[in-house]
Amino acid sequence: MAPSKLIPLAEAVRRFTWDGMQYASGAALPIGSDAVAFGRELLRQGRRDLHAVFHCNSQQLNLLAAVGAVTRAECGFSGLEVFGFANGLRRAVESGRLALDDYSNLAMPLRLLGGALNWPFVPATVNVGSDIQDRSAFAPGEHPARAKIPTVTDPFTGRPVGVFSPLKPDIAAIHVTLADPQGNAIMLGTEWSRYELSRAAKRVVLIADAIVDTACMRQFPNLVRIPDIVVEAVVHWPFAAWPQSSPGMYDVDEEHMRLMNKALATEEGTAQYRRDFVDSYDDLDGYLALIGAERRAALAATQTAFLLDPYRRWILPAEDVAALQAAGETA
Amino acid sequence: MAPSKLIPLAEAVRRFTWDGMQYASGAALPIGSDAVAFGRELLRQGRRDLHAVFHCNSQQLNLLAAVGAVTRAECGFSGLEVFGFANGLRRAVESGRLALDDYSNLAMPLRLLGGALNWPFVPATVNVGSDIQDRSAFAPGEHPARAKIPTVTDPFTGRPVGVFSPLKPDIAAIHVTLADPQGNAIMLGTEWSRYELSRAAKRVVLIADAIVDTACMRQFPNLVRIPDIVVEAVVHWPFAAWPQSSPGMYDVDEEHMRLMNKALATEEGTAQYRRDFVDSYDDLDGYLALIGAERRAALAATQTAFLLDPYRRWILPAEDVAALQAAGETA
Amino acid sequence: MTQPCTRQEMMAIATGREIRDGELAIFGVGLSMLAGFFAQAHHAPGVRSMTEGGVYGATPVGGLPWGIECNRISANATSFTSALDALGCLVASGRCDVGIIGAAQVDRFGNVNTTGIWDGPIGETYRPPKTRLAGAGGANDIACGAKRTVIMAAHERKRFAERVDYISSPGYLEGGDARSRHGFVGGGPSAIVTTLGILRPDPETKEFLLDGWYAFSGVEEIRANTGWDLKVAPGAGPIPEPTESELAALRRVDETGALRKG
Amino acid sequence: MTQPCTRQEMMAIATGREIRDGELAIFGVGLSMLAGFFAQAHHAPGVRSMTEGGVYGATPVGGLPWGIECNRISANATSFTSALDALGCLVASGRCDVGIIGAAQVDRFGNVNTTGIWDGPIGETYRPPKTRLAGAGGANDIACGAKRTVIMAAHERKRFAERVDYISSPGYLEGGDARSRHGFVGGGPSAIVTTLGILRPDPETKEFLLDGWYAFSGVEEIRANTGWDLKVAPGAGPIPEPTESELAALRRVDETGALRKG
Repeated sequence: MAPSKLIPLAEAVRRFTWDGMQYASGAALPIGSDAVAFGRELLRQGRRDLHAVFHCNSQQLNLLAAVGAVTRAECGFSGLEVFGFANGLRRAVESGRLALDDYSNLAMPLRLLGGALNWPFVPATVNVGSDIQDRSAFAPGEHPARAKIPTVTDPFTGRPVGVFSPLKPDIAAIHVTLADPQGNAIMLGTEWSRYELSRAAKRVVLIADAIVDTACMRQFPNLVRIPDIVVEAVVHWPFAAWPQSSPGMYDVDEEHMRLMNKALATEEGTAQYRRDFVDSYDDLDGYLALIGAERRAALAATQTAFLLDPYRRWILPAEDVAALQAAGETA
Repeated sequence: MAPSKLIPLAEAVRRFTWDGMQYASGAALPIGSDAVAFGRELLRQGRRDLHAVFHCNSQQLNLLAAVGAVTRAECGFSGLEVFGFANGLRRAVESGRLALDDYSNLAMPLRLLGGALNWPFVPATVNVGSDIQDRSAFAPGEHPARAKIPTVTDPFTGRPVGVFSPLKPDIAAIHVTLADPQGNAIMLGTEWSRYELSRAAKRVVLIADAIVDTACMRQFPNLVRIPDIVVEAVVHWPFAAWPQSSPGMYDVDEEHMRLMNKALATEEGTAQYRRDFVDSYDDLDGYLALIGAERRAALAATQTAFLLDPYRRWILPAEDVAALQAAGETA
Repeated sequence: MTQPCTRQEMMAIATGREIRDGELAIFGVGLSMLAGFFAQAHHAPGVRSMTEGGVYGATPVGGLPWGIECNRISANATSFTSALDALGCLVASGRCDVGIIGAAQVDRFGNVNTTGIWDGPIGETYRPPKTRLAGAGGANDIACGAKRTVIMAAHERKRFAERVDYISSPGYLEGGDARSRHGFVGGGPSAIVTTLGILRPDPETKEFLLDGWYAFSGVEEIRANTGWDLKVAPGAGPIPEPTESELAALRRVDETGALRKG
Repeated sequence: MTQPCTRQEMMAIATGREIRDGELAIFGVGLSMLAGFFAQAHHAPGVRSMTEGGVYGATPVGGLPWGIECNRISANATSFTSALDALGCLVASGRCDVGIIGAAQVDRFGNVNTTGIWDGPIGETYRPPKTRLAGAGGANDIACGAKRTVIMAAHERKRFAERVDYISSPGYLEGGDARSRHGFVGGGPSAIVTTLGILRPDPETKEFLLDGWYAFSGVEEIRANTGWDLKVAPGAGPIPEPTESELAALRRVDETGALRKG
């Protein structure tokens, strides 16, 4: 049995992140699975000048951008779905503080797949012919932007074909529903592009809502789409995607989604949000208390809870996780 | 609820296959999940001049080639793993009756992925620089074979990069462990390239060892890697991969694997095998009797049987399947 | 007494009518999902729908989903895969029959902008927008790959521009056969359904023409709210009012009344 | 009394010694899997192994697997994915540390043929082989992508050819830096481990030289069974005999005695 990779969130951020890194997360949808808690910890440790690779914006990127911790970003979608525009990201882009290079929601996983496979480029049948191809925030003076989605000649037909550049982020913080201490992970709900990201990133840290015994993985190996061999560390952090949702685990916290996005619309609101919801807790218990027991119970009463039923018997109790985490920290 | 797509095996072959078609199957390993029973039925109905797209050879291709039903084939691997060379395929290739174009086990799923995504080509970081690139059985007079894995210039680096041609087979017969009557499917064990094939093929017929209620799919949607929307028809055929294995369901039948491959080494043996194991049964009951109750019980006593446990409660009894199949046949 | 039909509801019903039974369809979040599931609930029970996240076989429960991974759409799916699967293997591949997309700006040739609003042309240098919007999302992929797309937009003059500030999702580009330059497998937008009526492309020029108006709107109002010189198509006319069964079906789908607030 | 070590067992042990603890490794079916799992059972407990089918975290049970989807290797996996994942994302990407591949023919520069045997050069026209073999399988992908490969082959003159009939999996091609022409991310073969000894490439020319022999073999026998003028490397010498713990570990892995039959 491989040793446990469980470490505390703060330790994961200390070990695996640095200013200026190419940081991928949000490998899920704007209101779904995302390691939002990892982003809060990045801010708590003062990380800055991040190059964010987010398939979609999420409240994590919205917060990181609002605070000014992100200087470059690449996204397929930069809103918050029904919750509207992402005010923090929007302010950063409109002010010119953040260069946001636009792609589509297919282009991003394709670019991650290209990174995962170590390809030199990825064929593009989308994004071509639009301003996504012609405009690059990373090369604003070039119009059309020649290096963003250049063209090759298809040797089979002689036709021009666009190609994307692959992505290989320095680190990916990936939210998963369940992980075992070795780093095998099960995602409930759409993978979005977490599979591709887990192979494309140079290093992967999992943020799991719950830790399960490896016996769970042996019972459901086809569900383990992220195997331990691609994972550096595992962080146990219930409600890690809050205020976003985690299918099988908890619903989106509509009230906090609105409160957060409203706060991020201004400098003052952002500072207040940071005081109240980023710098205000000392540990996981403090974080959970911040959400509140009543609210957590309400969010956990999700209509998708049945999706978790087959795996509940393998969820490790908090004391076992703490013991494994203590072992992982000194490893 | 969508109508049932369950139809009898013979009907599936009648409806969806024709002489000269590009036929994909064997989207699993030489001794694992493959719709071998579909291949037997192709022979029973006298299909010929097939262009076989098999990620790996299997006993199905071995049999189809031995009989002379295949004139062109594309493969990543043409053996039978520990069971040795595939004698039927080997005879067909050595005699020149069958043109076998070689790729690798990565090239084939990449080409299927390219077909699935409707790409003009797929970047090749493998197969280049070897005789796989330089020799083509489909263009034997060309050396090096220019059109098989041609080269483009990577616009990002200026370096030459090989590219594969995508695959879009006319029909794929895909073996799965469990399917519901609408065509949602669960595979236990490695997918190999069944996911990619299910999207690349113009039409997909599932051959399932067991039929489950759709409630099983709603409990385990992350396991449903082949959703009903890409499936034309579902065939219920227990021991469909026999003598190969189906993880969770049954082991490889070592004795029959050897008997079959030995028979396919000669014309006479092939004719005898065809009489005994292809033309000798009238229906599913006859097929199962051919394997024999005792042998089926022994094969089903697999060490992987526990993998099926979470889904057993949803497996439909034979009479329900028959009723649905009767409905599907007239649909 | 039934509450009267709102403009948003009329737009959703008119959009839903564009969906035919048995089609493979992709719906975005919000209005387009309501329109799509209305069609399924009303006249297209066999529509095979998916989200761009790879959620298959699901119908929303408990109200309008907040997003495409929302538990309201994940509670009864038969399959969860991925964005690459849904937008790539099923949409960009050309398999998907119809996609519904939204637009902050749309122009004469059905090009869609959801990326940003600039004060005038962007110019040679790609400068920050005055108002940053949500980006292309999956709409670009749908616009390139779906056999046809239906664009939904609130009909306001500022949104219906002679030329969009930024093409996030290609319509017919400069019109005519301009799409063919890029080898798109998809056919382009077949309709722009708005809060005031329906526009459809001229078969040759691909310029969008007024094809129909609602009981509460008319040619003049629509032309006044369109930023280009909107021509009226031969054969244009009033769009049938919602039937009782249409409205009932829509309101079953829109159980939280998202369309009745606007 | 322990059964004496067979030549096949010696080859498996010598191959297993090439695997280091903690490495990410890919094993094919048959001998290479036995060698790999021997290493894991003996000196490399932390080896992270996979099959080309995307079976992760598994160890064989009940004997040598018949194939890479065999239930004997699928009975205790922690993850099942796909060929594209294992051979693509993990091997062709350059992540995999070491792969073990077999060879029907291998040449002076470590090029491997597993495709077919022709009677002499194929010539300009690609004609059918005299003996069709199993094709490249995943070995080509491993040979292109793994940081290093270890080739296992029975040491017979007909198999150790000046030039293979067909390059199924590239070694160093024509030697020197010929691999760099093709941009392979993998480093090429680090050893050819045979039933008689071990060959390793010259650092510059990449020609394979005799590096070691077993207690039961020697330079002359090996040269006589090699189809090119095999040079002896500086520093070549006898290979340590199997220790008792090595042999015991190997036989626990090879519980059905596949290596003791040959």
